Amino acid sequence: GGGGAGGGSESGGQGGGKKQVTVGLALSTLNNPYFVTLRDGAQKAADAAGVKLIVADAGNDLSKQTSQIEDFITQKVDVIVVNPVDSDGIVPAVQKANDAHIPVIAVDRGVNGGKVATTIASDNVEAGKMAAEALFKALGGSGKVAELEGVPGASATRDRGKGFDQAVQANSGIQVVAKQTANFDRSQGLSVMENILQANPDLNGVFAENDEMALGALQAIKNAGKAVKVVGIDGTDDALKAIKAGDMVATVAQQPEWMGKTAVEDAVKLAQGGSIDQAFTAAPLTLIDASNVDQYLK
Amino acid sequence: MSLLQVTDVHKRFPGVHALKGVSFAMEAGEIHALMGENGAGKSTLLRILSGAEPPDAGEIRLDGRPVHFTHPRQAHEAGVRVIYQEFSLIPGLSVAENIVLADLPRRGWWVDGRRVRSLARAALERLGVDLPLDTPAGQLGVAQQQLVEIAKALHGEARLLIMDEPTASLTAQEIRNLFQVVRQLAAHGVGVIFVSHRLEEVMELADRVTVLRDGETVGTLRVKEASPEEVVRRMVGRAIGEFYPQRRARIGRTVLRVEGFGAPPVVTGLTFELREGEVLGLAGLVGAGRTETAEALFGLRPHAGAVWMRDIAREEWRRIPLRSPRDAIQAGIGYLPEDRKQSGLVLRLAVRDNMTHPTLERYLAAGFVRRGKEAAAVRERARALAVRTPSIDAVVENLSGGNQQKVVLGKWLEISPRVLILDEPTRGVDVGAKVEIYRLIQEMTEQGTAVILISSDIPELLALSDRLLVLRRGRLVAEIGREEATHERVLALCSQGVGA
Amino acid sequence: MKRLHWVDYGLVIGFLALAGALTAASPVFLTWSNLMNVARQVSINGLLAAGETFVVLSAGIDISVGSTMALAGAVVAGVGLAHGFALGGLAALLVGTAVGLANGLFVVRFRVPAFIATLAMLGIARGATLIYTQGRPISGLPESFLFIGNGWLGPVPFPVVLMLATYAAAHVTLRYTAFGRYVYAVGGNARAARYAGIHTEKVLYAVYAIAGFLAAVGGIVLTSRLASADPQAGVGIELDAIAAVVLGGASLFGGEGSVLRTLLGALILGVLNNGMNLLNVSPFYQEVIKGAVILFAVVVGNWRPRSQGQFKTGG
Amino acid sequence: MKRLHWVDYGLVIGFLALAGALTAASPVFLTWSNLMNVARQVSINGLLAAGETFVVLSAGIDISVGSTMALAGAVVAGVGLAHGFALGGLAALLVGTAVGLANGLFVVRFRVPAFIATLAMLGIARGATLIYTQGRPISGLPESFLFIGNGWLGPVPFPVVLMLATYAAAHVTLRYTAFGRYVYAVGGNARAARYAGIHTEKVLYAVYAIAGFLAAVGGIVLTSRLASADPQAGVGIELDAIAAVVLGGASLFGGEGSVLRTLLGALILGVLNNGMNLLNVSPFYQEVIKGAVILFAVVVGNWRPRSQGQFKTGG
Ligand SMILES: Nc1ncnc2c1ncn2[C@@H]1O[C@H](COP(=O)(O)OP(=O)(O)OP(=O)(O)O)[C@@H](O)[C@H]1O
Ligand SMILES: Nc1ncnc2c1ncn2[C@@H]1O[C@H](COP(=O)(O)OP(=O)(O)OP(=O)(O)O)[C@@H](O)[C@H]1O
Ligand SMILES: [Mg+2]
Ligand SMILES: [Mg+2]
Repeated sequence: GGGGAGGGSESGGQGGGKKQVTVGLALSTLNNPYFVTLRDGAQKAADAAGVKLIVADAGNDLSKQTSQIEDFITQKVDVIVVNPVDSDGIVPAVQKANDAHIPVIAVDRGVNGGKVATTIASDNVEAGKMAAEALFKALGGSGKVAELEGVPGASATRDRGKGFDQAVQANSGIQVVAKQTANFDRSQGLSVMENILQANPDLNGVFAENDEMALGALQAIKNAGKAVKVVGIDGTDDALKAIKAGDMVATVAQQPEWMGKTAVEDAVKLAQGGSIDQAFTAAPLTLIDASNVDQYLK
Repeated sequence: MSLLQVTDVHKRFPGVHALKGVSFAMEAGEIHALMGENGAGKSTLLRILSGAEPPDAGEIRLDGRPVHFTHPRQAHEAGVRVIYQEFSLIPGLSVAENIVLADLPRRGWWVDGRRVRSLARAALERLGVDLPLDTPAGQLGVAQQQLVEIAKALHGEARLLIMDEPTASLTAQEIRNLFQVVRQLAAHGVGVIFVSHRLEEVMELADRVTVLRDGETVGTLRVKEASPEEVVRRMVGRAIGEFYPQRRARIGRTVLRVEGFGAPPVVTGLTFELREGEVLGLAGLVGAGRTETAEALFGLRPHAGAVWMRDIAREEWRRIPLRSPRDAIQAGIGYLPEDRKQSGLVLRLAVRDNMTHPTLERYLAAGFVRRGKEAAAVRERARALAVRTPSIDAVVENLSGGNQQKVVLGKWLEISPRVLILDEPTRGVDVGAKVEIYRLIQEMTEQGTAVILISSDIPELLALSDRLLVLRRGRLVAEIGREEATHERVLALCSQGVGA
Repeated sequence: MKRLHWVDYGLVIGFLALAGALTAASPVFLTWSNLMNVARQVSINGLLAAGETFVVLSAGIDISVGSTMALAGAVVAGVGLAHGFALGGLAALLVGTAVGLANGLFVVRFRVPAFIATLAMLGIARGATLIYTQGRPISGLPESFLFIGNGWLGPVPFPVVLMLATYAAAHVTLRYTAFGRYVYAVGGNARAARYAGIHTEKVLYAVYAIAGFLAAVGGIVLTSRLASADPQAGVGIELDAIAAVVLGGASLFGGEGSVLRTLLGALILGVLNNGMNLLNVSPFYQEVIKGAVILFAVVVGNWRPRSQGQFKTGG
Repeated sequence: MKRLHWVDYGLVIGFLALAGALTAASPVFLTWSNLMNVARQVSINGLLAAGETFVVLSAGIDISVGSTMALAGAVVAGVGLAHGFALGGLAALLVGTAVGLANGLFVVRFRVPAFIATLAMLGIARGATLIYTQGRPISGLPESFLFIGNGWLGPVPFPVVLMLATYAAAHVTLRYTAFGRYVYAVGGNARAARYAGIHTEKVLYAVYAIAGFLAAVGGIVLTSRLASADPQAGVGIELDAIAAVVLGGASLFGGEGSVLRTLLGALILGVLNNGMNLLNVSPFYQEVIKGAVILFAVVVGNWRPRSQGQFKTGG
């Protein structure tokens, strides 16, 4: 379907010069320190380049994110950076931006349709696999393991869970005794872990699909006086501290700050009439454990 | 063949055996009164006849055929029309819609708004009243709401018209109109069941009267052959001596002075005094502003002018603030509102809670309510007032209307008021209880309480009041002493210049 | 319904004040394209809120509408891909209506408080959605289906047309049909409604069924709009739907309110979200400002001559 | 309050049936350590639900408790780290109470429907939390502070003791103080309460303040339990708190219910979550089963001799 009324010509970006460049950043959520960090990276890059950054928080609601992108289009931002709530569901919104000739950059998660100038993303499946393998290694290749899942049906839940499953299949000594959701939430991570420990007092390891749940699980394990090994994903400050303290085995850092920064830098390039040759930039995944945690701790 | 034949109907509620084998019969075209004390089971019986509640046992025949109504709809379709004692209007629907709700005229899917209004207007005209058809029923005053309830029952073709205390909040004129309509219906073969606590109404209107006592039928009398005393004796199981008590309170010093008082914009410019042990009657038609005056005196609505009370301890006049009912209560003023269900009671709470709401602080020890002490006081009060309830922890909602009224009265007696305002205190109260209430008023005034009595029952007002103030359209039009006050005079003063 | 007069008036003032402020603050706000944008964004919550209005008027509450929407959205995609979208749409509407009827069953037949019955249903429908979709979005929907959520009828987006038609129908139903009057009656005084011969149970079944049906319509629109069915769609949206209803002046105690004012409530919420984005308010401040503006709008809307409704408290 | 008898009875049966089933299904369920585990998990929602009971009894509703909890939890951590945890705790309690009073202000003074007033507050308090924490958890809390959430008093976790003490106090307040009785009066019939000389406004202020205060206590416990203040804590928990209240048989129409039954409601919800985890039920099925079990418990709990409360619908 065609766009609304109003031709976009009068505000078309005639190169750089005096015109203020505006970048719209549509984040899936700010409920999570990971995305707050991503935003901070984006903000730094925007400040450095002297462009205006508009941030929208969708609260993990796809239709809200779609609306926010529509609002960006209405405002005629120069570039939209989207961190989709869902890679499939965001396609129509991206197509609307395409129709309005506003370039789109995907960050952290890809977009499965429409035209995207570039994608800067980390591979969640790979992250899940890396974290799981770090756990299995720490367990010596065998033991009883619980998986703490994120919000059921969310894309990070699916992808990280898929990576975990792949790692489990490759490790015959690992027995998954519990698979429960704690909705990416620390307090639920705590409660659910407490319950899992009741049912499985001989548990050896926990794979948490994010660091928040891992930290909650850690608290439960500590309270129960158990020695259960925990891994998480994201590389948040609290997780790094826990690794440093020897409580947590490892986390997989996806470097949200770098992604935010790179995305905005690319956006500025596009807005100034430049182009980006690389269609996909994989954000480096780093396994952080006791051996290298000092490098990342601020 | 009788129009209605009720045989051995039983009904139990948890803790209450409300009907213990009620039987009676009535003919088409007959006006049949049901009488009985508060809680005798009249409303329960009528709810069973109207399909609102199933009987536990017994048989009901309409036109000779046994009927088993499981929903009021079926009774309605069989031509049964009911005026319930409980508030049965939909506050958000218009007057017209309320009147025709049971069979909304339709054209296909649509409600036929024009016919709704014309049918409703017809029903109201039959009753000789004029009400705004499009106003939501919730916005009307109690009296007007009652008229709507009646109009609701008059709409459509009735075989059997059941009226549970329809006159309780009506004026004399409205009652006259209603009776006329009822007689016309009866003349056209409609059977009418009429419940009222006003004996003179029953004697005037009914052909026969069936008396209920404690859930049992005591008997059926022909009104022409029965004397009022006989009916009352059957009802309460004994003769009631003097109906109205002899006024013999000693009237003392002035306790309350009201100057330039008003409840703007309805009432203005009231100046009067009230003395210890005195009963001051407020007469007026519906809408004259008596309730508003009372509410303003009780701090429920903003007032104009000043209210002074004599400070007992220091023998001096003190101007009392009336920002809220609390202020009024603190000054020793109590108020029994005219609408007990909406203003007088928290229906879902127990007798105990309702009775001690204004006085709870009295039962506190170290901040906690001493429930034992509270219970003892409430039990005592309930006994003194002869409240018929399974226990003081019974929910007020389940008490019969008259007993609810006694609970409200008990609440105000608890504060030992210096001034007690009674707004229609005997509305819906049985003869026995009425006498009780009169006796209570008598006792209170003997102890020096001053009473302001609002009543639309003029004989009652005349018999009880030492002095009468007549209000008309929010103004004081006359003050008359006990001796000069006659029914005709009061009525004339009330209605002078007020268009019918 | 004279008494509602002031509510009407006040809310309209609140709305106009808000729109005026946004027009002054943002040059794009008052453009046709942005207004249609807002209207389209409002349409889904608008559909849910229309159904919720019936339930609230009947003195009930339905907090399962978000889950029902997600379930119906998944069904239209799943069945649609397998058997065509005509059948898919039909199946989704049936499922939504069935969920609503189940709510009605528990409320009416088993006397479960509406809040609890629909809370349970919120979980059940969400779980059913996850099971049906295996927790994955269903995408790859054909272009033809996308018209419902993204198409235009002349200058107006199709979902907006759908929403407006729904409101027109709901308004007419509530005001001019016997059923509509019965909804007010049951909500205003259930006992009196029964005494007047109204089959209150049927009315209650119907209002929950309507809420479920409209949630399903919302789900179809949403799936089409996103070109995929998201199993996590509509989490928490019940609060928005109820907010629109109550903001529109309906009483949670039943019997009072109007569906047109619900639309106004939904529009206020939508305009507020749109305005925040247009003005680039920092996300952390958005919630604060939104809350403050809602309070302000209601307080302004509540202003009325003294001595009316003085005993109204609570929710 | 005799009439509530059957509700009591039924709910206890529902609860025992649930517990019995879990005992049969899982060998660990009926162990002291698991029971204490459940009790501790229930404690936070339990605290919120206790406050919510006051509001619901007064015929109001407070959906801001989750945000208030998060705000207070952030305040105790932030102020605590800067000025010590005694001051931190005090500040958190003050903030919670202030939020409650603000709710009361809007409900009473400006006659904003409770749902809307507290919905706005839900946003405002959440925004304030995000602003205060900059969207990041506040961690690094000292061991001494962690006792509140994780310590034990003999064989019982400290949060459980706190919760039980709160319920005891709430019960005594509601049953044995004038204020408590006024709450029922205001909720049952605000008009009649006013006519009886009760300062209904003060009562309403107080109930919202209590809800805010107890939400703050919950926030302190939560922060201590997690050893960090999460700005996103308690999103959506208001539904759980209200669910506990209504599951406990309180009417959303006010004036009816008891805080002890709220505790039972909260326990049912907690046991249900625990049981799901113990039995390792697939997350997709959990919601379905939870919903079904809640319905079942209420239907069982609702069973009573015929002819009582037949006009109760909605709510
Ligand atoms: N739903 C109920 N639950 C419990 N008890 C009830 C219920 N309805 C009525 N009762 C009891 O049944 C008895 C009969 O009540 P009913 O209302 O029929 O009396 P009544 O004769 O109409 O009295 P009144 O003249 O005061 O209206 C009373 O004791 C009353 O408390
Ligand atoms: N909520 C209301 N809204 C509008 N008008 C009202 C309302 N309540 C009462 N009125 C009107 O105020 C007037 C006074 O009411 P009311 O009938 O109580 O008068 P009154 O003088 O107390 O007479 P009585 O005591 O005989 O009923 C009436 O005209 C009534 O219709
Ligand atoms: Mg009666
Ligand atoms: Mg009056």
